[in-house]
Amino acid sequence: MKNRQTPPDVARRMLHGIMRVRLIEERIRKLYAEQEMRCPTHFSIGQEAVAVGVCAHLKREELITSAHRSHAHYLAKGGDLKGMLAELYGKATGCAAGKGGSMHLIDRSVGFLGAVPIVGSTIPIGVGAALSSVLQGNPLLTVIFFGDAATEAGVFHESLNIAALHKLPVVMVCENNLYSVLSPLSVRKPEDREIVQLAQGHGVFNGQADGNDADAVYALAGEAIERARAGQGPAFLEFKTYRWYEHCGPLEDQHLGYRPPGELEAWKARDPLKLYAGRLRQHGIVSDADIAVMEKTIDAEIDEAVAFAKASPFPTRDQLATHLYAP
Amino acid sequence: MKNRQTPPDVARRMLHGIMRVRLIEERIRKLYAEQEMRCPTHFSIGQEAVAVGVCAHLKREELITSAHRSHAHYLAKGGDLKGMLAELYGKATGCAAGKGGSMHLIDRSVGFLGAVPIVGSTIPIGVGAALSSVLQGNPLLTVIFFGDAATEAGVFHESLNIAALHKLPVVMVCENNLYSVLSPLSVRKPEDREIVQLAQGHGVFNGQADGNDADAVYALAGEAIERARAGQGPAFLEFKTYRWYEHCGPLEDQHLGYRPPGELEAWKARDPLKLYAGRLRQHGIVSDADIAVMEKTIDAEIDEAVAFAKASPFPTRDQLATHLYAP
Amino acid sequence: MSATASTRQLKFVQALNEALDLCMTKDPRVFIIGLGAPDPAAIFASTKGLVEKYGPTRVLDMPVAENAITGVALGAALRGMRPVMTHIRLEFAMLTIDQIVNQAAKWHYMFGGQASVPLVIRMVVGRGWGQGAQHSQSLQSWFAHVPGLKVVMPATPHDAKGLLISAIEDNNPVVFIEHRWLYGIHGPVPEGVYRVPLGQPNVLRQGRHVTVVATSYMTLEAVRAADELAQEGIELEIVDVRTLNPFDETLVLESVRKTGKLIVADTGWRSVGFAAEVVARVTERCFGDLKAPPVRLTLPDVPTPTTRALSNYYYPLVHDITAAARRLAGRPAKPAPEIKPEAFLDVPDPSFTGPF
Amino acid sequence: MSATASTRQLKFVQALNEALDLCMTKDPRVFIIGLGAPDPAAIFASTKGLVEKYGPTRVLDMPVAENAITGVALGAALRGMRPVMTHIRLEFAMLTIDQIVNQAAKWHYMFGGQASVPLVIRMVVGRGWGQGAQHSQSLQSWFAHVPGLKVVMPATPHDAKGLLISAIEDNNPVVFIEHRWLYGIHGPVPEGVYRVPLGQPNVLRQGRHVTVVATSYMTLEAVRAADELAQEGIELEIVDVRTLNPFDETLVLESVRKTGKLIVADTGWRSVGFAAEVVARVTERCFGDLKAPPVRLTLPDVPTPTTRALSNYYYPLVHDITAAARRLAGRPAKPAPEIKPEAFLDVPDPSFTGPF
Ligand SMILES: Cc1ncc(C[n+]2csc(CCOP(=O)(O)OP(=O)(O)O)c2C)c(N)n1
Ligand SMILES: Cc1ncc(C[n+]2csc(CCOP(=O)(O)OP(=O)(O)O)c2C)c(N)n1
Ligand SMILES: [Mg+2]
Ligand SMILES: [Mg+2]
Repeated sequence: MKNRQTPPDVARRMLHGIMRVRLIEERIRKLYAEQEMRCPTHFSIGQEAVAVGVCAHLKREELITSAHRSHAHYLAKGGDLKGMLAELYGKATGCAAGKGGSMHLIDRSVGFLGAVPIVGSTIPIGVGAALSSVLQGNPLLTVIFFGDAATEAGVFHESLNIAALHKLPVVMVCENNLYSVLSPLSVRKPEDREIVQLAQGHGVFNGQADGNDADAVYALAGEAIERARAGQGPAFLEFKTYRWYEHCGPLEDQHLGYRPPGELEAWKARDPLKLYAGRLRQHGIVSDADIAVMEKTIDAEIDEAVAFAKASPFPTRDQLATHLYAP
Repeated sequence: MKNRQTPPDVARRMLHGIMRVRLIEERIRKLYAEQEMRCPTHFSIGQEAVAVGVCAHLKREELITSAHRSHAHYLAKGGDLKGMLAELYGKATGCAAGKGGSMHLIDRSVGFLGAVPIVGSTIPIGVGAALSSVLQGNPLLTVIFFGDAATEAGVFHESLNIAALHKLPVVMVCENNLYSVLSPLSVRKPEDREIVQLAQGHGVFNGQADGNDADAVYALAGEAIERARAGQGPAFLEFKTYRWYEHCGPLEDQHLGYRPPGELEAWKARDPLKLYAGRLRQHGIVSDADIAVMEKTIDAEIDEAVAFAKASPFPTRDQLATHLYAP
Repeated sequence: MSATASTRQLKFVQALNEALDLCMTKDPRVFIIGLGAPDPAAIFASTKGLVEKYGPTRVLDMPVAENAITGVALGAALRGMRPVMTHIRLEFAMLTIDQIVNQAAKWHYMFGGQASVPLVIRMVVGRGWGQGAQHSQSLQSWFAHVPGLKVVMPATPHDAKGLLISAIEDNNPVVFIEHRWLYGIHGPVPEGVYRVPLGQPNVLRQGRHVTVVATSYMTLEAVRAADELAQEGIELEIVDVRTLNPFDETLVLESVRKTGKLIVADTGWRSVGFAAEVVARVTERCFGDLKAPPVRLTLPDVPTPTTRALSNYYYPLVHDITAAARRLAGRPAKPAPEIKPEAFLDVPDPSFTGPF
Repeated sequence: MSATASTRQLKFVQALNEALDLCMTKDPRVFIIGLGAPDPAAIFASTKGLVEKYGPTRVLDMPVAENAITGVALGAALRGMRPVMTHIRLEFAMLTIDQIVNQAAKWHYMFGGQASVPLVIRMVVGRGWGQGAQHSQSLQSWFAHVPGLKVVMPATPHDAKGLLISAIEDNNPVVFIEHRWLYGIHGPVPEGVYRVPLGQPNVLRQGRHVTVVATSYMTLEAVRAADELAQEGIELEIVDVRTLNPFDETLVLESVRKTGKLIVADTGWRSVGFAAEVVARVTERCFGDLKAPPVRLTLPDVPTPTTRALSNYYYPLVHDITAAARRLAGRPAKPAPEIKPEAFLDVPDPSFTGPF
């Protein structure tokens, strides 16, 4: 692996990106209690650096897909914040016209092809997007985000094989946060087999890195993305990270007892936002004042988007049957 | 791998087994032209040594499953010949009462759990059989036979993961005959990735051997089976072999042009039956007279079974709705 | 059949849990397999306490590999075990259709009766709080179309327990579909093992004027409609289908012969759904008795929208039943209640948690 | 719509092939994807010659990974391609139900119309020569139950071509179900591109006495029945459904208003099948016009047996249609032909390969 130091401008953008996802989701957590965002919502808090580190490489027209836990990917790829919040509020101005909710985000204008909550289902869809670009004679990178559990689904293997066979410009990004809902990895795969090993089995370029370290993510993703763009075939990347809150919903879930004692605390101590802010400060890439400005700007952006979402109209009853078939 | 020479009595049994499958299938080929066996039929000719070499290890109560090309597995495991032929003739005395045909053989009395033609579908079923034996406190080896194409199906990976996770007494046997119907491996997996590598990805014991060499099959299968029986977990074995006739049906298919020139001839030159008969003769394990006796005995057995099948009655009309639900 | 009258009240989910517990105690072949089955959330509490009592080899968690899990369960069933699979949402079973429909449903038949598949597949149908297109499908009609499957949808706590016990004791693959909005409903549930036989609908309410054939949660809505109409002198006869496959129409036909009027209320989509089957059987068999065109109350043929502003108009309401019944009974229409887009119809009506 | 009268005769399979060829020529976004699509057998010759003409990147062979392939095709469709997937047996699509039903059918709706899925999924329904339980299922009723899918079953060579062109040009996922026993039937097929619109049934035969609503291969059997009955003075009106989802019942209702008698002949199973939907719609909308109970002619609710000794009794025959029609028309019954278990009804009747 080449030496891949994150350029300072990218680092600042990434810090902003991580902070932005964090502040947006923290705001959603708070607002969720008002019971006006009424859809199952999976928070990315604790895992932001993966989305941001990978998407820092992507051009607007390059494509991504995601799954149930998609806020960070949507935002990092540049998805419209107003459309996302309005979608969570079930409004007509939502990115899916209120018909999707948190589990079905989309923003085609920035290459966010779509997210759905059936585990694994967007993997072949992303591969198909990449295939179509090749068939069209204009290969376009597609990044496919999913969790550790998706690697247990058969469709992951089927898709990886097809991507490898046709050397498609696909980078699969696995956010290994140790859990599938409340089930630890130990009840889902043999202890001594790493997730990334599956990709080795398929003979696909692969790597593992610390998903809470934005620079590490950026470096590994960069390598895979360059290969894929250069027509050298797909890659599979595993980033270890950790979810702080409930599987689904805005609350703490320590009372459930499925996390070993100290685990959450240890991961919180490695908060990707604090880690990265600290590092950039230390290297003089950002100052405390810069950070304060970032926070303020983001907060203002959120205020505006929330106001937009709240003020937006609901879809009208006649919209129930529209969009059943495309014209 | 330990030195595993095939004991002479086993070798004789295997030669008999290979010859028996061959002669039975050649007879079916001939009779098929009469158009009285009216069901899709996939012949094992050319691939017999895998079934026979693996099953030579198995106890009667140990289990196997198979897929669309199952005659050799059924016969090698000791499945009843009369029941099989009667099944192909659609008779009430068939092993599935005429309701299954060649693609749905079964003989529970010898541990042949069943065969079905949906590629990959019996893999988890075999794993479940093994799991049940563990849950019942009486671990029982299950061997799962399938073709190269089944390793492309997601359910193969899902099943292998479950078998590995629970260290189940499962041996998966892949007969790699280079084709899925008329499609070569080159349109189905990356050129530089071996099938057996998939099992390595899952961290499962694995091996490759010449599927036309009964001794090689016997040796590798023995190792995997001993491990599995000893509770050391599942194995995946790949045997390279070759199908001589049509994908489905009794005829030659050279006119279709999907086999590279010379390929069939090269494999026929490595006929598993001739190879093994030659070797055993050479080592003085069987004589020409022994072989002649074998052939005669088998032919007589086939005559009797064919006569039985032909003379058997068809199921009566009232059988159409029976067996819809188990009592 | 049902045990003697009981005054003990249990919630639907507790009744399910008790059925599982009793079956696991009395039969060591019964085990539970599925994603999250032993986790602290315990499939909405339906498997609560079971892993603690029976251990992790009888309540098996699994990787996200539903298709293989179904095959694994089928393989275990073939060898005499009695697996109970769980899907926290029916949609996840869509990954397993090969194993359910091509394999399990046909295994007994296509092998000439040599093997049976005592397998229960529990599927929870989601509703509300923006479950949306992929977490709320009620696809009983699919499974009811497949010979060899049994399809059960309990509507009451009593039946939830009695039917689940029967399903587990049955030697065939049973698709057991549970509506999430029934979980909190309570009603009388006898102690101990009792069975509600598969294949028998139940006349839940007797009445002279209109027959309502209902499935699952719609049965509950029918009861509410019946209560409302009773005050107007209209008597609904409610037939709770309970088993959709094989569907025994006898009680439905008897009822329609009496009332001459039919409403079918199903939780699924309209076209080519179970409601059509009920209409077809009644029309074929009671042609002369029908006094008015039958009425189907179902979901419209549209995926589930997430926003409540649309889902408020998606699900049939009690008023739809009462309105149809008044029309069939020749009574004047009453105005439909106004439903605001922002109304909170995406959670179960708190005024109606039972008793059933 | 249909071009001017043509006397050119093509087989059904040639009509399919021509539709694919024409679409690939005129639209570079069209490509074929599926197991064996470019192989020498060419999906029973339906994709014959295409890989030679358009190359292996427009006729893509694939590993046995149907679920992923469907997702791949969906992903390509989202980006403006127009994939035509092939399944040489409908059963293999059972592995892809998540992608078809959870994803493709809902994508346009659940994303608020932002993306469309121009995807055709061809599925061949097998019959005969002991195809058995896993190679002969006719599951159109499933797909017809799912909002967002279109479901097409052509019965004539003319429609096979015109409907396939329409399906490929449609911006929605279309399940295109082809009966294997129609492949050898010939009939007039115009040259060049023409369309048979999706969503429109077709009155194939006009008649006054009994309406027969038929799908796929049963349409052909209905034509044979009509010919036989014509000699007895009984006129069948045959409505070939062609598109099962969305199903436009207008022509059916018009016909039943005229005849008062309804037979529905479908290639699938009986319970909760498409035939029930036709009966339900007619009963709801033509209640007063129906003069006799409708009749469904379908497969019995049983998996397909392999032996011809049983499959001979499994499929509805021409006689079943004529017998029902005579009964509905108030004519005396005729004795059913005796069917021997060893008869060769497991291959298409050689005396009837068309013209349609
Ligand atoms: C096919 C399927 N099975 C089960 C579920 C239920 N489910 C929702 S999210 C989830 C966990 C997924 O875990 P992972 O992929 O690791 O993502 P994470 O939630 O940890 O981010 C499961 C099992 C589902 N959505 N889809
Ligand atoms: C899921 C599925 N897809 C497609 C088919 C059609 N099909 C029947 S046999 C076969 C080839 C299987 O090849 P392989 O597993 O290598 O076995 P072989 O025939 O070579 O012995 C295929 C694709 C099928 N039966 N099941
Ligand atoms: Mg996870
Ligand atoms: Mg092969």
